Amino acid sequence: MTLEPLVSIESLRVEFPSKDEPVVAVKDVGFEIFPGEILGLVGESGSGKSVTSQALMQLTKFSAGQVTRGSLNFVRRDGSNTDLRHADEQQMRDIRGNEIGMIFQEPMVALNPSLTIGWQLSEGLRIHRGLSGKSARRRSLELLRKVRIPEPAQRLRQYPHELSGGMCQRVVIAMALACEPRLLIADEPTTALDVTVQAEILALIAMLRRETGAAILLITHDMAVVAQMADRVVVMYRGQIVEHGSVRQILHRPEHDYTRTLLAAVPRIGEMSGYSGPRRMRTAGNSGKRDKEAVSGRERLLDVRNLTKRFPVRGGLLGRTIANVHAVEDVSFVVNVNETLSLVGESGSGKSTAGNCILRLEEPDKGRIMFKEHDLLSLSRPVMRSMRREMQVVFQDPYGSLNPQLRLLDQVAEPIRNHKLETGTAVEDRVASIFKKVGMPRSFLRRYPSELSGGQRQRVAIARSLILNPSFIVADEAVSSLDVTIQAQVLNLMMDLQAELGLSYLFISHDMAVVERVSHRVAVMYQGRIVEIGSRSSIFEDPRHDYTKSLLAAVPRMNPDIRAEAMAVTSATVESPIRPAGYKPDPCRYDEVSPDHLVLQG
Amino acid sequence: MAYYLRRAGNSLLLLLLTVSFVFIAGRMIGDPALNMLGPGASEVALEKLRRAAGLNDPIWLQYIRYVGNLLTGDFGVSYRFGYSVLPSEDLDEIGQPVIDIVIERLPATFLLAAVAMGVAVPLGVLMGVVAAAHPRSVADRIVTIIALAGVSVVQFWLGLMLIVFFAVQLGWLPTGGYGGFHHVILPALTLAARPIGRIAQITRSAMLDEMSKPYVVTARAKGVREWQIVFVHALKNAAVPIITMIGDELSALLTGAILVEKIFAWPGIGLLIIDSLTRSDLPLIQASIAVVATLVVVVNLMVDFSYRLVNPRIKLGTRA
Amino acid sequence: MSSPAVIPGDEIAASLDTRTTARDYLWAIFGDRVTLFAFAYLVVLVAFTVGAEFLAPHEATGLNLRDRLLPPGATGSKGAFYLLGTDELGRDLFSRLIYGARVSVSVGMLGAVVSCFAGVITGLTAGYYGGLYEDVVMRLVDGMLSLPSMLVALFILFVLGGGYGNLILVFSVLHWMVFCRLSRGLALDARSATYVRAAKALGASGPRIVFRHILPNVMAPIIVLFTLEIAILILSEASLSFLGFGVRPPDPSWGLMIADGREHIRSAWWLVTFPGLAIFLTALSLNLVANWIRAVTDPVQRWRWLSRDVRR
Amino acid sequence: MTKLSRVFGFAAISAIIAVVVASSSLLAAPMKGTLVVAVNQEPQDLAAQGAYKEINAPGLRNVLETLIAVDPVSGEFIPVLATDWERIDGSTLRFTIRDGVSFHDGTDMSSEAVAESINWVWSLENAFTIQEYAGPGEITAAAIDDSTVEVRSSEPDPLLEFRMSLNGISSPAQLANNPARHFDTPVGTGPYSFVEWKQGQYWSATYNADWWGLEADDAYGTTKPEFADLKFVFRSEDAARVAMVQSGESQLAMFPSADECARAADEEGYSCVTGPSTTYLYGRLDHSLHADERLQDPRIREAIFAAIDIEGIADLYGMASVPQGQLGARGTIGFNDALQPYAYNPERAMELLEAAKSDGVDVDGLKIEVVGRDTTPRIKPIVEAIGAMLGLSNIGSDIRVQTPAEFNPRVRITGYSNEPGRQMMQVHVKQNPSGDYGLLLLSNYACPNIDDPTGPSRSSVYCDEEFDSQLSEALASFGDERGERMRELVQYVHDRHLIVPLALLDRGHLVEAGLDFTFGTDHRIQAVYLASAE
Repeated sequence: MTLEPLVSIESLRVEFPSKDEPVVAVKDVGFEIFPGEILGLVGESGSGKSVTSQALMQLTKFSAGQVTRGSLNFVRRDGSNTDLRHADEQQMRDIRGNEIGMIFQEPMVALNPSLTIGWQLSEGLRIHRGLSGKSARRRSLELLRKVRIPEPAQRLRQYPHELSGGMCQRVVIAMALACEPRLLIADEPTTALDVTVQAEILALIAMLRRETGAAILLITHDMAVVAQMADRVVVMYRGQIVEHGSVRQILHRPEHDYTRTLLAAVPRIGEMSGYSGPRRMRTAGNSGKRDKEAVSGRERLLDVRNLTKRFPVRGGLLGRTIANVHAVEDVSFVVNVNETLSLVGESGSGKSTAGNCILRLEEPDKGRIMFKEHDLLSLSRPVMRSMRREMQVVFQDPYGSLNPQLRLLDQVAEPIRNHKLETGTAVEDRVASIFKKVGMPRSFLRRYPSELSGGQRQRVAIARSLILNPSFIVADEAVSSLDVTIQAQVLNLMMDLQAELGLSYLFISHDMAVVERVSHRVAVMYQGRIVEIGSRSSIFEDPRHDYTKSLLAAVPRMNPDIRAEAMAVTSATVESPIRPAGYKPDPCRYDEVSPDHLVLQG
Repeated sequence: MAYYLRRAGNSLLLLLLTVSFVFIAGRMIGDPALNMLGPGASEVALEKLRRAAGLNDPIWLQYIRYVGNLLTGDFGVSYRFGYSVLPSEDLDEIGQPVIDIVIERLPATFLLAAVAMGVAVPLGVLMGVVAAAHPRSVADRIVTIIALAGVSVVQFWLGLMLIVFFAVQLGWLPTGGYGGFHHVILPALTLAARPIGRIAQITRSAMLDEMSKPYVVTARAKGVREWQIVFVHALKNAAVPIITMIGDELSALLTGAILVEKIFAWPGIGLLIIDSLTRSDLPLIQASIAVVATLVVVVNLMVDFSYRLVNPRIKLGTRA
Repeated sequence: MSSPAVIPGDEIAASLDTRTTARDYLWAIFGDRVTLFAFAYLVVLVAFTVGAEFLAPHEATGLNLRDRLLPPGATGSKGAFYLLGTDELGRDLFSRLIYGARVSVSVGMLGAVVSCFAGVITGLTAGYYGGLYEDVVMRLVDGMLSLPSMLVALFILFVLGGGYGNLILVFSVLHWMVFCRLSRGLALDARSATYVRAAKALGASGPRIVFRHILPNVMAPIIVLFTLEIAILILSEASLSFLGFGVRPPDPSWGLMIADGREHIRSAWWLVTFPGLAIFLTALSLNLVANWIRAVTDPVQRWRWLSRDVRR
Repeated sequence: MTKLSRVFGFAAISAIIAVVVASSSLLAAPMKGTLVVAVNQEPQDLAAQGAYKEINAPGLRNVLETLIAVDPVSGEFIPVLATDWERIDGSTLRFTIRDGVSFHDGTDMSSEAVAESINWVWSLENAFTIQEYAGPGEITAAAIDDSTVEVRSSEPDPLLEFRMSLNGISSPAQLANNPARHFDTPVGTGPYSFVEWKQGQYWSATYNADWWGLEADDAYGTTKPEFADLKFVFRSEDAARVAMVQSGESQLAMFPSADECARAADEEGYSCVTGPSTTYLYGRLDHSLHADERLQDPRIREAIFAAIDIEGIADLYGMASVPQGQLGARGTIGFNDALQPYAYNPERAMELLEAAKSDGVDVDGLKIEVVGRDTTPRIKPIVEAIGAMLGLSNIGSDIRVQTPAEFNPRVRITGYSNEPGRQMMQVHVKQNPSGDYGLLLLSNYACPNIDDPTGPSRSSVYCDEEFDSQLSEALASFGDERGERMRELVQYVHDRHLIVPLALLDRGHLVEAGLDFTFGTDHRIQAVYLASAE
């Protein structure tokens, strides 16, 4: 390109003070952004990609970060070239929101909850354009239309909590665009959103780039998003740039080892056709070799029938139930021995509630759960507690699921103590052996959770769930918050354990690509119901329900030839699962399109 | 609306329980007539007061009568002149209705509370905001120390010191009593020390909380000036805990001004309570406590109501 | 103490999450002069309270009418040295302050301990188990919290009579709700925390979850509240004793000493000034310590407090 | 401060600090503005019966007047609303009513009105607190003619004149029309008429231009009140009253502490005037009634008395003198000059205890409960000091300061019987304005009749038939015989170590410079006794 770069960053170094020595979050980072391009800044957590973008806005200083070296040259609208590292606050205020706009990861919290949408939208206009009253309102409306928000006039009077997440993100985008900035920084703009909403927002951003001509710095951890959006890509790892180039070059001919590892670890949807069972993930130096594979049995382990769970919404003078959230509605499925059934769906679809009900962490309202020979719902609490030896759970949040105040040994040993299975040194030996199984050194037994990384924590959580030799594990978004390379390792661990120990998993996830990789069978949930259930291949290769289809279509592909612009920009309205108190839903009826492949009627 | 009805219902129940507790406990402290008239009183005088006040009836009958009267807004009459009642045997005809006595004292207490809060709220909020806007700065340190000093000081001690210094040594202000504006300054300052401290503390921590939220970064990214972020964006969101604290402190002022009113001879409800306690004037004690409890309930309702004004997210009546 | 907004939270998490050792806390105390002073004051106070018999230069009771109302630093008739002067019965004020600390501090401590125990147990169980039990407890708590507490305290003491034991009783009855409300909220948060759900799924019993899993994780705010409550109770004790409804002579308490000394407020200023200062410094120190505990246990703020190279 | 108090004798005193130069004294003195008096307590009521009380009386006598009064300087009875009076017999007094006096409500003060007012106040039916000064008989009054009222006691009553100096005369028209207001709106005949009572703050009165004293040549006081208005401001904090005078907010402050009174000597703007009062501080040791039997042992009682340093107590109280082994002051009818104060002698106390111990009395187990009521001024240091003094003589003690609710029931008969084996020493402050030992002996030493619930007081703990019969004779006697009998009884109770008199209290007032204040042993504050210093 012969164009002058809009931004050129040179040998940037950012430090944060900490307990002992300052932490260097970013070192020796340099790249350029050209007008009108989308530059993808990719990296896993801790790679320094967000800090880099914040340094550009001088926002790091508010969190004690210091730019200790380098320059951040930015070509302003009037053509002058400013080093943003040395710009004073006055200049920065003039640039922020005016010449550089910013979009954030979590739209719900990025908006001020106590100010109306209209007020927040027009604030930038008031500051930078001196608009007020009618003209600001007119411009706000215009912006909302531009980001394709339905009923924009009404939105102006609303507060953020009255809008859905996708809608909020559109507002944030509108805000960032208000003063027609020359650079838009989008920091993980879709990470907190459901996959269908993500597709819409990505399409919107791509379209706006075309309309406004603004350059976009897209920060993300998701290679597929980069593939669909970016023109050029910068890959960061531990505060440094490891590779940069055009999107095709990075995806097809990665040069750096880290980039290769990263790309290898990403599950790609559709690459499982032809396989029947789950398949290990590729990790560095391992292209997915098949060793032991879990072959699902035909013997029933868990049989869930007509499971229903509603949460009452109380109100009125006496706090009566005025409505119900139908979280799980007439759900039935079977999990066989040594099989992985995935429950897949977007947020609010009831998949986690279903998992909790099976473990009786929530008490279901209706239904029957047969586990082996036991009707779980008829068991008394103490008996149920002892049943938990057989069925265990791994939760999503590796930081929250371990008690920060207990040593790992005590945490993992706790089930043994709860069930009074072993005493004395036998306990520690048993914990050590399970630690070995999940690939953790024995020396970690005396550590506290805070001394572990996220992946290590999740291994400990798995170890804890395995200590009682259960036959069934509910994995509730067990890998969702892990970086993709770690995620691959943990998934492999889980699959290995399944093959070795004959475990059955109920794998709850929103990530279609991961689900495709690990499942024998898949159930798609929407609004509390299972809309389609069947073998993995029938769901992924022959989806029948509209929702399943749209879900699959929305998953971003690792293919730079499929551009986000092609997606629909309009937002689908999501139906609320809240029904008035007396509402009687129809029972679920299914069409059997092929053996074991059921699709919800209607 | 339903929420307020439910709250009001709860509050009424609470008030009834409070009054009942005070009534029954008050009957447990021996002979109210003897406490009122002192050990030198003759049996005839005692008996007369007991008869007139209905103290000879069984306690449940007294209680039913008392609650029955309460429903008609009748809190009874003060024992104060009770011993001297004649020709009528009936205290009600001649005694002063206690509710009138209590209500007569309210304006003084309100004035004191209003001035104290009028000083404390703006000052406390401002101090808290300044401290939160520059965390760990010298200003923050000073605010923190002042705030902590305000909550740590013994009110009556501070009052005594202020009297000695401002009223006696300098002679700038009166030592106490009720009258013009200059009378209210010292007691109000004494009372304001604690709310200033507590409001500054809560404002500071609520503001720090808010200033760390992503929407502040959004605002910064929009190019909003820092002081606007502080006062417009963050302060409004920090308002709920601040208002709660203000409500708490206002309640405390209405009930806890006893010491300050005593020291400054401020004829408010606190002074009345301490006087009626030393005189064992049970109907007056009951009415004072009931009125103060009602005030606290009203303050709490006002606080609840103002939540809604400042925070659109709060839907009253929904329970988490 | 501004928190690190959006960024460093996870990006520099690794360095922040290393476990804090006792040495770090000690370092943090010494790094902060004000907090150090507060800690030192409290340590000295506790030492005096425990060892009053050995540390007080004179007796707290007794009588020495010849040495009445001597100013600070005076030497008495028998050559006795009075650091802070004497009171109207000729008793050494400094010694009385030390013995008074025993009463004032122990009333505050015991009141806080009893109400803390009662409140934390009811609050944690109510928050964790929920249901009707929680409803009943929280109704009671809300109701009692909206009572004018100073007034009710006065009234109960009016009925029961003042004194050491009754004062502690009244404090416990009127302050347990504060702990209950806090710990119920904490338990409510913790109940939905993943580690608690995990513990439950692993077959831990209710009491085990409440006291082994939840309690250690919510100790910090409870300790902070406990510290603040001691300060509040010491101040309340002073107020109630001043009004004549609190501690009774011959127990020397600081509030009582101010009440007694106020008659001599101009001629013997030390009688009112020193007990007032003692209460003030004690409450201030407790508040400072509570502030500090809050700061170092707050995951957002702690790293700054424990940081060794950020000069304060 | 003790030095100060000793300067003054029993007779009422005036003290002056004159700083003001009376440059305008030649002109007719114009009325000054408001006299603000800081009083220590809010009155319980302002009824006519309350005019006897110290807490009501300091101001109430400006509005309500009595038939006769005690002259603050001479201590003699002087005419007020009665111009003359004579004793008809042991139980009858006849008063000549001043002519042309009208109440503040405009009604005439007729003899009927006076009689009605007296009957109202002293009615047994009404049972007002003034009954604590009632004599042996029931007091009634009747109008004999337009100018004469006869007051009669149903039993011979040597102190009837004294009783008639206690009760205020108020308008009977008010009693008829609006009895409820009688208690908070006094309608009298005095130099000031009542204006308002702001509860919790003050009560006030304004100059009565129609006051009879402006013309009468036998009127009391300066006869020409200098202030246009009076305002009695309630300030229970001692320091606050002092501060009011210091800051000029008030011209007069009642009862400063001994400290403040002493400091006033160095102040320019005000001074402290002190004088004796009829108030005394004493300790009553449990005796016959339900008391621990060790306390019947005369050695133990004497030991306890010997252990108490009375001089030290008086000194500690401040503005007080040491009583001469008896409750009254010199000049009281029945005062026994031969008595000596109980001597402070710890050695003797310990000897007595040893002696008792060798007779098998459990001396070491003694635990004297020294109790005061927390409403009594300065009670805490007194009680603590007594406890400490007993300790120095190896007598076990327990000190308590109790609320009236706790204390009052314990000092009545029911209290004794509820606490068998009690070893209490009650510490009280009381006054005896009658100038006669009769009331003192009756209320403090007469055996209370447990079965009879009537009668003025039952807080005595002493039962001695011999003493009781002699007392009843003494009470009915007149003149020198009365004095002689009383003196014997005073000696009798002194020897039995029943009550230890601890202090005779002086009272003081802070007065603005330039004011001359005359007051008597009752320490009432009447505007007519306040004048600009010449």
